[in-house]
Amino acid sequence: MSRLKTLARRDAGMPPLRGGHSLCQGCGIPMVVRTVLNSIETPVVVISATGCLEVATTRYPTTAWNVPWLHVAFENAAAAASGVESAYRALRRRGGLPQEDELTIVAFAGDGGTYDIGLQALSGALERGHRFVFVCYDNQAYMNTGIQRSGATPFGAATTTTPAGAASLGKLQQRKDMTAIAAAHHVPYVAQAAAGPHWQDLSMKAARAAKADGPAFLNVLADCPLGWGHEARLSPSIVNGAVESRVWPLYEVDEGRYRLTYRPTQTMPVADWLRTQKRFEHLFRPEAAELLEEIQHHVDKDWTALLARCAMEEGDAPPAVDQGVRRRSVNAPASSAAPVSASTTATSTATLAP
Amino acid sequence: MGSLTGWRGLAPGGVVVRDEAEQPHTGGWRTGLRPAVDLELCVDCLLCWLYCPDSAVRLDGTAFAGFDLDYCKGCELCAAVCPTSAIEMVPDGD
Amino acid sequence: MKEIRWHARAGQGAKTASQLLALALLREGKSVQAFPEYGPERRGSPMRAYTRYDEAPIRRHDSIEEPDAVVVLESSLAHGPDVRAGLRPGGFLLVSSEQPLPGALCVPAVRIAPDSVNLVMLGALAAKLGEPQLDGLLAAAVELLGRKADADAIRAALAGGYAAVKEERWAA
Amino acid sequence: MATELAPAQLLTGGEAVAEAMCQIDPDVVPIYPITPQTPIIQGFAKAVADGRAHGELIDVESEHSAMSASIASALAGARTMTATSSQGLALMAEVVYIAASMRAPVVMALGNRALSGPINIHCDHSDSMLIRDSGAIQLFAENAQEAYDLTVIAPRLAEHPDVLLPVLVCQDGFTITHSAEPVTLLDDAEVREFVGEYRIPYPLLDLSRATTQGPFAMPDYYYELRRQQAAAIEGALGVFEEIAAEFAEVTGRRYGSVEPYHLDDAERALVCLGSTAGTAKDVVDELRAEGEHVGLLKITSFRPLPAEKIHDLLRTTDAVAVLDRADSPGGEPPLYAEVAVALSGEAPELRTYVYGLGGRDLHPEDLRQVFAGTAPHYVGLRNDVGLRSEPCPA
Repeated sequence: MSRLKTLARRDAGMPPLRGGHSLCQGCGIPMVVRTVLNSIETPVVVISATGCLEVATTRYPTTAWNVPWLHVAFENAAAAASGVESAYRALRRRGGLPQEDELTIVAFAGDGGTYDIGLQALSGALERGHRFVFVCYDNQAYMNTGIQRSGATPFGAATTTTPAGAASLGKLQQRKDMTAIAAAHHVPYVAQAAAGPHWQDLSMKAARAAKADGPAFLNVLADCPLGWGHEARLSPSIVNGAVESRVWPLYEVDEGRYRLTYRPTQTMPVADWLRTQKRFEHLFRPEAAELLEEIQHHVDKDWTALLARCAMEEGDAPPAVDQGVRRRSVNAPASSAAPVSASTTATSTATLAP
Repeated sequence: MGSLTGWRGLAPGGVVVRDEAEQPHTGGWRTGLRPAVDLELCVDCLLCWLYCPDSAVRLDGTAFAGFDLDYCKGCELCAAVCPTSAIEMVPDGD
Repeated sequence: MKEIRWHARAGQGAKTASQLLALALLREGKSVQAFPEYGPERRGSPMRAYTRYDEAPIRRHDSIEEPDAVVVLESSLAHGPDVRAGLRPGGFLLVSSEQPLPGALCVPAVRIAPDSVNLVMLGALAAKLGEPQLDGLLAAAVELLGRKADADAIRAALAGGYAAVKEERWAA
Repeated sequence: MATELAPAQLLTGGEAVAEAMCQIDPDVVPIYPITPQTPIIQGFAKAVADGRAHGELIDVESEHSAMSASIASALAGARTMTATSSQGLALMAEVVYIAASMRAPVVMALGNRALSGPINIHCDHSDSMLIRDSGAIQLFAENAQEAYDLTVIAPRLAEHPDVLLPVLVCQDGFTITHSAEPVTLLDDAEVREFVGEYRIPYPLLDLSRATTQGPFAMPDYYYELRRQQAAAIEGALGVFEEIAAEFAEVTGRRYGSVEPYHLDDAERALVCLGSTAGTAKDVVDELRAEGEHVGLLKITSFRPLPAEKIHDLLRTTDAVAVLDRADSPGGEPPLYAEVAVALSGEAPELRTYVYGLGGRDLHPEDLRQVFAGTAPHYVGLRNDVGLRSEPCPA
């Protein structure tokens, strides 16, 4: 638990994101935001894309942000971060900053502001090499506007623009692999993480991202109880189910080197995860049986491809998590199957809904 | 709208200065249940603090120090993640 | 006010020549304007550039339709009707050509300086106009092109064109 | 304290503005290429490469990002400049509105160019008019000298504590951006001294006072914030005149929100923006030499529009012809509409002319026809016989 105490100490009664906002009861986003920001040792400046996080935390004249925070529009969080980072570098060079502190610039955007409308600005900022951390809180649809399909919406999910009906089984296209797209920019650090029980993995990745000498991208699965259709109190287990079923593998691409950071101990059938959320309920109609198979097939295929990128064989354990210096060596020797003790503890408390 | 500020009194560009901004209470969102803790069972694991979407778990250093009911929306996540079942939801007002 | 129109292929230096003329005249106290005509054309396509100068400050910003002189940097362009379009009565047409062309003053610029036809024709134009002074033109060219070209080569081209006109050594 | 004037240099408007940017030496310059603005960013990039300018040049991936990064940088606490034209401004239009609402004092050079479609690279003012209501200040230059001077003035205006708004210095694409003319420059040190240090009230990077910038406003405050923003640009008129007066002390070159030309006894007057004013001055001189009482009102500050001055300077004329280098299909051309409102209830007969769309030339003869009242509404349009409703013959 020492890592959690560290986060609490950094929080020091002044959480970067405080209460008083109007995000939904049980929203998965604040945990991602606070865990990421508390994992960064330097002061932070936050940029938000338009989205749930932005509208719900800054209703004028109030604010839920204890840290400097900027929002310009929906599609340009990465461009705005580029501007802040350039200003920071220019002012630092000529001694024009109000204070000497080293800063970390962190941008938050939902999957719409990352995968879709924000992709061009993000790609440009990654290519230009600005030193900033871009965090996508990926809840797999446009939740702010009422659960519309996005490029991150998984195959088979019902949204308000891909509703399931007598003639439809929800979204019938695969989601984009945004993490791979970011990695294809050959930036120093890219990682896929999740809210919930794997918070320690997320925290470690956020700390690494902040230390990267260049752009870093974190794609963090954050559930939306309303959009996914489950009780808020089940969030930890449902996000965990995405990880355990291999729908959302946890890995990092550190200086181009892929590394699995968590490996499920047992393979959980994807259907068991889909069953926990209303957005997939139509997939359990008899006529959708083939779709379920197809989804499982895709998950298996993607998992195998990811293992290949990580140069691992099925059955290998992931290398141990290095909490300190960035690792450059090839695979560390296999250790226990569950690398993150705290996450095991948390997982045990959050059993999967039937 | 008498208590609202007129346009001449606003900072340029709608800048909100943290130290001058009010922090609206969201405790009113609760619909009958609030979290209660049995401190005998609490092991200060801080998971409730970690998960709380409303930063409504108070800490004393790194020890659990209670719930801030001005902000708690009653989502029950804290009770769900508590590894020792020290937190349970009880009727509000009790 | 005097107005000059330059015809060339994009890349032959007509824009540079139009600006050098303007710069030399500016240094002699004239008011000047030099501007090329732009389109989607790329290197090799026919293009035009303009120079306008006057004793009084130039304020107008319209294009030049009735030039006092037309300079053509390549003989293959000299046959089109657009080359003579709008040429004022009493104006002249100056063409870089090894062969004489009816109604045109032809300067064998390629023979004089094959790599700097624009400068040869600029020198020739200055001689025909009677302004600017050759020295001023040289100074302007060295100022504008000094880093890119050898001063002696610049001088040879400008002076070669200038002398050809002064001495009426037309293409024959 | 007028200093000895340096000899004029031969520079295009684009080069002159690049030179001004280099002398201002902004902290951050996000850039994206588009004709005919490109010489400006190229010139500035060269200055950075040569070590003459020291700011962070960011080659962003779109104009939308150029303005987004500019807003963020300016609000972070760094002096920020950029440049664009036409479709670039159209793409960034969303964020130009936001720049004004967030009170980001970004200075932007605009090489005015027609909007697609069809795609065209030449001058008209439809790009400026597209963001007319954004809340950004727009100053129009008549020639390269004015483009340079207004660019030096712009940071002072943008960053003035009562203004804090983006300022666009507009120059006609190609006609000014690519036309080499005599330009008298200030010394680098004079420019630096004139523009001074960059100061804004709430720099985002001030960690000692955390701010939330760009919040979400509901109906209870949106209206108030918009009114506050409008008040800032209204006040910018006076601030511009003050700064311009200070500039005149340094350079001897005077600017105002408008430039009246022979209006004192004018019976007929033209109103226009940009380079056309130069051509119009020649025509006014010619007609005056012929004994006609004509004049010109050049609008330098299109936003904020000095409506009161327009009124006072034109109300004693008999006829006013407003030249718009942009059209408003289905409505009145923008400059005409505003001049008409400024003169409502007054005597002058008003006429509206559209000209020069997509780089169509406007010659002195066209302006003579406008003064004579014989020009068609669409000046210079082929086969038009002068009636506004006349369909364009095939």
